[in-house]
Amino acid sequence: MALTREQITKRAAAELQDGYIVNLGIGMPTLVANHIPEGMDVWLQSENGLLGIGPFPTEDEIDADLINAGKQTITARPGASYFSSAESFEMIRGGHIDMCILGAMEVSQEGDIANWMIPGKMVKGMGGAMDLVAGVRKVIVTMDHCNKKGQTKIVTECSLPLTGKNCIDQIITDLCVLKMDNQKKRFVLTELAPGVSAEEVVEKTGAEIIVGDDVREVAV
Amino acid sequence: MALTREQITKRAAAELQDGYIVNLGIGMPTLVANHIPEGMDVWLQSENGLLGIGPFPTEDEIDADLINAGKQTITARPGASYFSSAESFEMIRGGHIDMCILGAMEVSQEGDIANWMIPGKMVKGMGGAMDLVAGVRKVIVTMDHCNKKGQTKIVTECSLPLTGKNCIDQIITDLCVLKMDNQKKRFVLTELAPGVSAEEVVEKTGAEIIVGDDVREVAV
Amino acid sequence: MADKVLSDAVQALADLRDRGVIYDGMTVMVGGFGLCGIPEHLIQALRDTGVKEITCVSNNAGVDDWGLGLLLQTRQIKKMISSYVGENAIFEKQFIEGDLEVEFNPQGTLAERIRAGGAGIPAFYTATGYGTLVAEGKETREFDPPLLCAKVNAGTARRRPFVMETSLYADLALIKAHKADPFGNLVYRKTARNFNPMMATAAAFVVAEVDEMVGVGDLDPECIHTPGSYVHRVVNTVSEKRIEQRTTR
Amino acid sequence: MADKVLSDAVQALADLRDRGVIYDGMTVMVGGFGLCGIPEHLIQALRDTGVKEITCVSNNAGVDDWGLGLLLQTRQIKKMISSYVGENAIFEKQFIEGDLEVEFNPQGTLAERIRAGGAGIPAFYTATGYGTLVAEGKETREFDPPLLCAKVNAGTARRRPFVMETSLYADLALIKAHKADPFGNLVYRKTARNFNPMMATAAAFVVAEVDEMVGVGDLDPECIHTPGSYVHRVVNTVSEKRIEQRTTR
Repeated sequence: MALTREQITKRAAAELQDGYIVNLGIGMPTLVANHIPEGMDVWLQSENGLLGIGPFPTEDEIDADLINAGKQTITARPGASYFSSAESFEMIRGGHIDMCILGAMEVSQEGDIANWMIPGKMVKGMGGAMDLVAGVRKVIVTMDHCNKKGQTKIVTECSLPLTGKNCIDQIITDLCVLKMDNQKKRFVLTELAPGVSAEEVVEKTGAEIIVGDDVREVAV
Repeated sequence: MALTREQITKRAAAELQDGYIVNLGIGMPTLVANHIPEGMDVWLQSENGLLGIGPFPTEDEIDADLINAGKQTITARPGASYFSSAESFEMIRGGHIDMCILGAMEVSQEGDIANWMIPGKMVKGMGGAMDLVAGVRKVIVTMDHCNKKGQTKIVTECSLPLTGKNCIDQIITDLCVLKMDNQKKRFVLTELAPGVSAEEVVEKTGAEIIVGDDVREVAV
Repeated sequence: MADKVLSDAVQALADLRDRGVIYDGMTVMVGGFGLCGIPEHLIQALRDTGVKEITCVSNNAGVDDWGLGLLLQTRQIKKMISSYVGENAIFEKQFIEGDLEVEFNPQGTLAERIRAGGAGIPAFYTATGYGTLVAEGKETREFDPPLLCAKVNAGTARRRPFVMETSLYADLALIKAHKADPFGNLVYRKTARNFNPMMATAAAFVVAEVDEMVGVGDLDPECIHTPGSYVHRVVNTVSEKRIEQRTTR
Repeated sequence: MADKVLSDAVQALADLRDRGVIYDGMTVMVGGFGLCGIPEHLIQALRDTGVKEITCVSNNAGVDDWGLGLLLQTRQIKKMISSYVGENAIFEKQFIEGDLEVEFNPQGTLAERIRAGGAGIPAFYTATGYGTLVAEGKETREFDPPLLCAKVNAGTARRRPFVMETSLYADLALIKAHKADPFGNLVYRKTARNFNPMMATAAAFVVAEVDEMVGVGDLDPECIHTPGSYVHRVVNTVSEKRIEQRTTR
């Protein structure tokens, strides 16, 4: 049985570690904030210039000068700091963010990612995505394994224009968890959704992947 | 009659304009601060991270955390701001300082300057001098026309290792004022110390210079 | 001291055409992220100068009827240099019809190009965009990533090629800050800071609009985000501060 | 939250050899300008680890009996990367006798190389040092100076070649700040800020000594000079703060 969005998000949250500095992409990745394990101290960075995102504001707390990268009103937690966009991307580009979680349209077998433009459609821009995939220490993609037409999103080579090359460390889909093996330059299947078989994943993946020796069931 | 150090300093101060952001080198240039014309607002930058140097402190005001680039204790004026060395040199390198005044060992006819090392002697380092001559909009050298042995310090080509190439806009010596003509790439003699002749300056200058059409006496 | 404080946004730009700062074909930097921290009044004042063929450096392009959307309505912008422009139908129409040129930059590259312009750095290398459309036509070369120089990072830092990016510099920067003093020292507020501080260093002429004017010496010298030396003019305005995504708990 | 606050400077470095941060031949960045804003206690604690063959990035080299002079006395430094080292007889002796390697960097280039290391920029171009010894062996190339891109600056900005400089990154940075909270957010004081903020971004492990500890949330989030994410450990110390040139009115 395929994982729900909620379950994918929860599995992604299991990658967090105490003290981690994390950037969450717009959409599904944002929800990871709801699953930070009790007692674990994780600091969320917003690339528009904040370290230490707090919960969404109450009606009274809403402040037009305090938004996240998705332009939503937010709050800041005690110990937070504000800085410029240049300083924010020093932090990102310089390797000072431990982990980011992003959505994707395609991921290639060597860890390339495409998630910013579809030729022929209106291009809105890449925002901070190219900097994040190039600079963050561990880059995780959360997405459905196949698109709405049932076509695989994990491919030999991306057909869409790239956001970054060789930069994805881990993919969490509704079917499985794949981890990049930096020596072999291929993703290794490490976890399966309940009731999903390795054969099914291989069949639904348009790329060369390695089935790990010890494939477990995703704990959700 | 050659100008005194005091008079050279005063002449240099006449180059200041209202609202100027200025960096003064260690030694004689520092004294220019004493000759800022009444009512003129000049902001002094210290490359170790301060815009808005104030007067030297009283005994009670001395603060080990507040020094200038010469490591002297100073004060900050109202409206001053502190910043990092990186931000300080953004200001210098980026062309945001209107003027700096420096000493020199040699200046060449094309405006090269040497003021940081003498081969065979202990090298102490260039500090911020190379950044200042490369980045500041108007670079003025104040120095004696000749060294203690009576040899000219304005030369065809510097014999000492350079601090910067083609970067000096004006020289104020005990004998005269020379201004760089950027088209002709030569200094033009524009002012003479009282009682000093153009011939004497030409004779005591080991470089090709242009005697201006309208050479005046230095007003000191 | 030269008085930098003007009565309103229109006055702040009034003589800039005569001074050669505003001209058809000029480059303008405009602070803000979305509608957060944008110089609302200065954008309108720039529109009212009637200047045409603007190249505009700004992370976003406003919405249809606010922010830079106002300059798009009047077709005064020839080219945008931005990282994301998703919220604007006028933009989309002009872009698709080929009336508007757009250069997309990764957000961090855009921020760094502006910062480099202000810092006298004509070009720098970044891993961002390597192997993508962004790197096309640009020099790429291999370096050790800075992180690799520390032994404890060995193996964790990705060795890869870098792309050369050049700096950005403008004729005019329009800045939104929270407080200013008469020297032009600026303090920003929360995430309204965003692109404003770098832009204040990367233009020949810098005008800021602020929520509040204070006296010289009233700002803490340890916490001045933009030293007054970068700022040519300041106006005190009352901002509307529109919100794009009103999200509550 | 992982506790970053340690009881003293010796404790703060105690296990760093085991963790691979401190090793013979390591690179250390040490904040300060002259004796202003130097991490006095951490320098002594580093000396007491007995580590040898250090490459030390620091604007200056202390004086004979204080600051980095203490590490020179014990000959633990193999190489200095600095802009000015004028106040130190031990330094002079070791340098002249060839026991100490020195790489002089222009001060602004040094600051920018460190900042670049922290910002993931492997190399950049600067006009500083072109045509001097500093540029020898380095790539030079022509660019339009950023300023030239604004019409009103035409003629005032000097067109000239630029020198490529690479970034600096260290195994360990020793930082002096004024205040810290338990997350490691730092605030500096007056000109004691100097090289400290960039160094705090450009090392695999960052330890700060501070005059005062405050609680989480006690520092103004608009005025945090170094976000806590950069800082691994903090110790509260009482600094001597020696003065080199006591000048009064």
